[in-house]
Amino acid sequence: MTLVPEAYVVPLTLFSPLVFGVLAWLFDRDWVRETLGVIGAAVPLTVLSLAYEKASSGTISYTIDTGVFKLHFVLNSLSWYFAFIGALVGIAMAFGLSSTSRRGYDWLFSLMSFTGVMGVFLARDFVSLFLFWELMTFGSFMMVLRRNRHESLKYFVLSVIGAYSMLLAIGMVYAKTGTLDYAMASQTLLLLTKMGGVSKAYVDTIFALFLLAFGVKAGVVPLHVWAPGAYGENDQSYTSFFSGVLSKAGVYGFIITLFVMPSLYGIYFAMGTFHGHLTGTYLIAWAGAVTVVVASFLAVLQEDIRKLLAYSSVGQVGYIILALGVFNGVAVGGAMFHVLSHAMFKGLFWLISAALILRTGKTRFEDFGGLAEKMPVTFAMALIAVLSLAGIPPMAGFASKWLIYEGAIQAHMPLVAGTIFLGSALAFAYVVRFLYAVWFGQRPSDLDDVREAPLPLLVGMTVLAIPNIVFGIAPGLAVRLINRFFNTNITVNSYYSISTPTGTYNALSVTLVLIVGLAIAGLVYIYGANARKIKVTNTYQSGNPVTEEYNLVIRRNFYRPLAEALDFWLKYSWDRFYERLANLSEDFADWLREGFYNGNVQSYSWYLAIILLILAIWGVL
Amino acid sequence: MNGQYASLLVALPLISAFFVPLIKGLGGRAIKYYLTLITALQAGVAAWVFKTVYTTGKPIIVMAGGWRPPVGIDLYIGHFAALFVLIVALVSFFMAIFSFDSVSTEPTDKYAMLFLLLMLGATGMIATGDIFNLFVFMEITSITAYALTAYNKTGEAAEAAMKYIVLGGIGSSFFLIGITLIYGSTGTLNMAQLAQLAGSINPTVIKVGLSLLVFGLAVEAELFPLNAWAPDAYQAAPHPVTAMFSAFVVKAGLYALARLVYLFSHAAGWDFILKLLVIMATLTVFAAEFSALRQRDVKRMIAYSSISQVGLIALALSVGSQLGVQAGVFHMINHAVVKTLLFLTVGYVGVKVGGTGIENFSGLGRKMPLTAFALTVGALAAVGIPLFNIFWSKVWIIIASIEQGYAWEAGVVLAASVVEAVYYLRLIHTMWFGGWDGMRIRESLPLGTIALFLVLLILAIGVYPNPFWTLAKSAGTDIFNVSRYIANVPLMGVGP
Amino acid sequence: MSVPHIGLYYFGALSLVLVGIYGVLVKKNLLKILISLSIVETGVNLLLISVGYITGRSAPILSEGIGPKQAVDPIPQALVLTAIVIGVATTAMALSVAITLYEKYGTLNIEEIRRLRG
Amino acid sequence: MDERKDFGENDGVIHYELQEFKLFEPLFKWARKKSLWIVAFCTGCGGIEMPPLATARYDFERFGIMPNPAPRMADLFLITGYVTPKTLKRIIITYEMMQDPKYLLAHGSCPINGGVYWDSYNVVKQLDKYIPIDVAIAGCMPRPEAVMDGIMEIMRKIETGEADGWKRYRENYEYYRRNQDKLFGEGWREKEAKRWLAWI
Amino acid sequence: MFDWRLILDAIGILIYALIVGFIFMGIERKAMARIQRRIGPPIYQPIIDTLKLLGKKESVSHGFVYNFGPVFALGVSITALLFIPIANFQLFSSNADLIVVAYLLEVPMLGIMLGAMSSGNPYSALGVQRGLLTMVAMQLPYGLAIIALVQHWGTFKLSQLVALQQLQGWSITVPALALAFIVFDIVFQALLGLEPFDIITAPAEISMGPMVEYGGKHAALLFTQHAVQLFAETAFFAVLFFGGASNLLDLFLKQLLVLFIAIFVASIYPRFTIDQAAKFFWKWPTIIGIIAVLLTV
Repeated sequence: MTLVPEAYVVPLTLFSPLVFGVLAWLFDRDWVRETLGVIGAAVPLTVLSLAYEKASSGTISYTIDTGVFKLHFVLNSLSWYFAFIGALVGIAMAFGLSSTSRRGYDWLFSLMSFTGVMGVFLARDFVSLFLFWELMTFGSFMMVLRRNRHESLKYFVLSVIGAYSMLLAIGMVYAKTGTLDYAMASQTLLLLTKMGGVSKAYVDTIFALFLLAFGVKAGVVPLHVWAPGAYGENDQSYTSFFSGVLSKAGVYGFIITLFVMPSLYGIYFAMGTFHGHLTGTYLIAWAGAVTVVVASFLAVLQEDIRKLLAYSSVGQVGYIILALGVFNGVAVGGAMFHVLSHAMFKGLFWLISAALILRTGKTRFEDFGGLAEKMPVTFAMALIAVLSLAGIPPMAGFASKWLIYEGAIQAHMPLVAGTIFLGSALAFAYVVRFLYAVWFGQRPSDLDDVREAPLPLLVGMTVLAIPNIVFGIAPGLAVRLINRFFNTNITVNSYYSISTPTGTYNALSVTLVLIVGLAIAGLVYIYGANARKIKVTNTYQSGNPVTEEYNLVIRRNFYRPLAEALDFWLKYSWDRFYERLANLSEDFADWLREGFYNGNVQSYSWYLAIILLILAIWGVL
Repeated sequence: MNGQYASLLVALPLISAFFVPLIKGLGGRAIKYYLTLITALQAGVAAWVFKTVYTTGKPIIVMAGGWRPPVGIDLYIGHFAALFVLIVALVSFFMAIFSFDSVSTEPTDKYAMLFLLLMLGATGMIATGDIFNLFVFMEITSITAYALTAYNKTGEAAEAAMKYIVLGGIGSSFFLIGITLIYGSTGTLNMAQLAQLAGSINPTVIKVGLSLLVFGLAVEAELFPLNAWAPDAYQAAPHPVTAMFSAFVVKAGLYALARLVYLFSHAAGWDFILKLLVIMATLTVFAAEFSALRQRDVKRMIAYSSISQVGLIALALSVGSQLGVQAGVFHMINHAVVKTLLFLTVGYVGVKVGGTGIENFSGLGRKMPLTAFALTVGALAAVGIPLFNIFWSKVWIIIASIEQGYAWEAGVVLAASVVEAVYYLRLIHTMWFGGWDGMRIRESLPLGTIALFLVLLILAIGVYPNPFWTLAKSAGTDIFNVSRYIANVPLMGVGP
Repeated sequence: MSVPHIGLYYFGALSLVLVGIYGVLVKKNLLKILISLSIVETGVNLLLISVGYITGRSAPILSEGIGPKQAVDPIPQALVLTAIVIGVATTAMALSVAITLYEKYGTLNIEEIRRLRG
Repeated sequence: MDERKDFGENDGVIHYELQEFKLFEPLFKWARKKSLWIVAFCTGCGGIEMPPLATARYDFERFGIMPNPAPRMADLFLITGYVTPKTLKRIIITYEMMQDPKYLLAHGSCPINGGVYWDSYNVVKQLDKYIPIDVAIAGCMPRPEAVMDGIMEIMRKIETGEADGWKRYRENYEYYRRNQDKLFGEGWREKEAKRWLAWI
Repeated sequence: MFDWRLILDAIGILIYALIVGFIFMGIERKAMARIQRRIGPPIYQPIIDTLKLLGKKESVSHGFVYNFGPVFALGVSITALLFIPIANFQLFSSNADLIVVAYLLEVPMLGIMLGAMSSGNPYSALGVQRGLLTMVAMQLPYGLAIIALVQHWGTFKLSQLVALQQLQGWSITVPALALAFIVFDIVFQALLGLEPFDIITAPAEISMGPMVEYGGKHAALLFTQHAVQLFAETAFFAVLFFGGASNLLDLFLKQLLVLFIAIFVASIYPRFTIDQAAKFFWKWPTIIGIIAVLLTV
């Protein structure tokens, strides 16, 4: 830790992205802006990796006294873990942005949300959490505002409702405990619950408000409405950060309410139990389960690549919430690991979609096709991302999902575990749909001159692809880090093998046997006659001759039968519900204004008379 | 330079107002230069007073005619008064510069006179230590406000002025009834002595008296049912005047309200008054925000937003805890800065593009980039985005109100500020990403510098609020801590 | 201060105020409203004067026969002076606004003067 | 242009070279004999004779024969009945799609010499000019027994190596190609495909 | 470090599984034939078919992924096989557990899908769509059955599962797990792609579904994959519900039992359309699964 003195670790990680973002916005020259932006994203990564051993053993704390509040930040192993994931996806986003967006505006607000997220992870007291939460929301909102006003307003209103419910909860905690720091607030809150100073309803409202606040950002089902719009109508390489890391801020919020405020854990016992599980966490588990199912079903039926990835991201974060709700050691360990793997493969997915949209300019599945030959490297990255998201053994996605399976089934929450099975099958389905529609089959004529993705974007992709494979083959690495801040009873036998009380998974042996199996299959393949390549049109159409004009591919309504099977449920949509609510409130506003300020002096003086009447009555009593 | 020079604060505008007709002969521009000069001088005096009060820590007591307080009328310039008189002076100085090219209707000498009297009225209301003197200064402010609202000589301006007169007239008459009742039972008009005697007055008289006082001031401070005149007055008045209305005229009313309410904290039935004020304040925020939602006229929209922020300040002041009052004062400062910037920029767009309808604002980012940038910063600050100044005060107000048990009211206020975010961000979107008719307008230098100064001030407070927070804290204790107020005023031991 | 029939004056003043308020609330013509406003002001002034009255004492004009002990409490009298001046100023202002209103709207019925609303 | 030209280019020669298995050739020959998969493409009136073969009475599955819809996997191609030019186009395309050791069994007299439709304008009189035939079964729609006998004949020919229709097609592909183009005209595949495009 | 005994075991089991797998496919066709009172092909017919396909003189390909698909499918099937405790050979099952094997048994579907999709044939695209939908439909009951099982025995390790069942009797004997057995058996039908749920390769409708463009050695690869998969799945079924086996013969008999149940069901039922299959899976098997799961919690 010689290179970066300890006192500068936290401020550097916190404020360097914002500072460089402002610089990039000011010096809006072509390559100056990109270098500044990438440096801004690289600084947190380097500083954090240098501060690894100091942060994982002890803690680095840092306070800013702004007079009005004391903002207190601490870098311990938990916040280091989240911050490092954020920084990693951040550097990938920076590389992606340098090729997909040519505007200082994007750099300023993406790096502002980067600072916001870092602040949220490192915050140790409520007000700094709230401040950086608002900053993060504002930054990401401005990125969406430029492209689509309606979606951005929907996103902003929902996140501001979340933020303000958090402020209400903070106010209620402060009212009872008088402090804003996590630890002290939780200690006093615990004492109060013990001595009965705080009613159960009070604790329930605090919990509900926190659940609402963090649920909005994590995209739990009733509150996920903003996700497809906000993730879709955005510069895709920024969305890799937006959906990869900003949703983790919501997850981190859940962790705060569940773990970081230890005594709040005690409070949960005050909230009573529901046949064996804490009601609070049981609610979170079911919220996660519903999110997984609903979001995955919606993802499967989407026609637009951005919408599919957005709903899939909501679904995957639903897994994490579910695992947190299950609340036993293994499941929470699985949740933390899934935070890492989701950030990796979802970030990778969004960068791939950025490359696709950048090169082809199209976003709907029916316009894509046969890009595997034209963009081979991006295709390889897409395969890695697909394998990881679908949870195929050698990839990180599988390891984390495996832990979540184990945890959920062990904790005797059968129906919740059932939803995981359904969710992972749906994930498999929409991922294969993405592969089929974009990469294989007949290539539309206007995509023939598509070139490979630009170099910076490819570098960004590799930055995210490598951890997918590394943590896939060596899950022990990540679990050892997670065990440092949570006592998940997952034992790490070696780098490659992790085992829980009821099962074990040796990633290396699975990979080796897989390679051996592939070798055997390869041998059988080589033995046969060497295959010759034939054109796409030389295909069996019950004997009819086929030319290029024929459409040999099913890219639209790929899962039409599933939509027919589900048409009972698809009638209801949360989106229309919120739209009606918004119009209702705007009409109420119109009615109120027309009614109250109706321009007639007489009615105004009647209002005065009414108030006088009230005062007179009160005065006489 | 002992304390007595502080009386210049009141004397200077008064005398210079009456010199204006003499200068009328030299032509319109000369009057405006004269006006700027006077407001600059006033700002200098206010700054000197501010320095002395904050360095010595003791308030300046100016005794009219050398008589000791209960007999003579005294100006009590404590921490709050010093701070706010400086804000009044500065804002008037900026508006004087702004009125160079925004006020064109011909009797500019009348305009200058009214301008100075308005500033005088507001300064007086803040500085006075005597309730009848407060009534007189309130009347001066109101009458000049009526005149200035009607200044544009259009039908709407006259209509707005008429509404303001009718409602303001009723309000001030009942305020006077309140004063008579208080005077009848205590025999004194001096605030400090009133605070001492507050406990001993018989309950019904003090209840009716205090409620009427509060009613009178509530009309001036635009609380919910009584602020029907405000949006029309703001919209119809000339642009610099609207900025002055929202920056300090309303604040003076609010300060007087808070001062009187906390003076009578020992009186019977006091907490009902506080509860009533809290409810009225919450309703103000709620009604004003929702009415601003689908506004076609940006100036009226910002008027509603100013009314709602004033409601928020009223909530903070009437929460009844020291923290609440301090947060309220801090919000007063922030609100003054932000609203001046907003009305300045909107007014300037109204003058240059002709009309403040929302269609004139589309594509403003490319038409008048500096004004658009200032307006955006002002709007974002008003919404309460972190790194801007209102964020800090809003957080404290919410926490203070929840601490006093008003969680539901805090909830309603937060819901309303979500609505505020919606209409401000719609404005920002139309400005930066709306259609653009191609021609770029040159922006004037002085106003640009004022706007930039205010933007820098907003960002300074937003990034490092410590100095301003300590100012607000001391000003807040000055209002809340009545016993210190009584100790500071040298009372002659006379009276019943 | 507590004078038996003083209640009469208070009652008179308050009734004047109530009459004025009634006028503002009910009448449609703007001038009638302004007149009722000034009625309210006179009512308030009357109340202010009657508060300072002490029975059996003469007006507070210091001459040889009347000293501070024989005179009524002078302060409300002084206050009333300023209050009257303020009343005059407000009414004058209101009337000038009414003139411009009549010019622009062609009517004084406040039902029609409603361009600024919503 | 990828160097290994795609099959069916009209330069008269098939370029790709076949795989010659040395070691396991006898085993593969036996396997080819014992598992013949029939392309599910009943070209003419004899198609109705096919299902009885699969029923309990004749059951050609005993000999490892299985109907298989995809030409890529199939070996045996049954031409069941008269062949019109329209069907012949499909037959040629399916035949070329089948992978190499493939055998052709022509049913009835029509593929041999036009049979009953000897003077019809729309029937291919001699199928042999366009597609090499391994075994032809007589009879105006041979009964299932005759078809079984034909299949036995093909299996015997595979055994002895005589079933070399696919080799003949490769060697003098140019002859077959010329006949086909003479019948249908040059580039008939594109013209045929374009004709149906309007309906798809 | 390599313990040669394990590797020899693995190779032996692999060959054994390949042969027995082909025999199972043969038995399947033979039993279907016998039910239809036909003689049916010899038991080793699939071996002959695979040899013939391998022996094809030419081979056609639509690009790298088209070739990689079947190879990946066979590779993963072999991996899945080697992680199941076959009779007394533990193979690699100490390194993985129930969830890993369950996942590995489903991944070959991705391999076949990869190849089929890149072949650019509409029929194969339809086959892929139906294959995925079947998998999505059957995943919920499949999961519920596994959850019921694990909640009863409390462990995921297959070897431990087998040991427990040796001690306390097979899973079938436990009432709740009998329900799970029924659910798992219905799902097993879809896993194998047999009659009621063989919508994937519906021969009449979409000509062999995904495998339409496969010929020659690719088809041979797919056949071997199907054989290994068949053996692995029946072994997995036996391990879960019939308490594994002490020796190969015992395992073979249990696998036959499972296979015959599947064959009898397959030879009777007509084919479900895909949304009927989805609706069916989400109704009856899921309800039974939920009952089973609630009984064991």
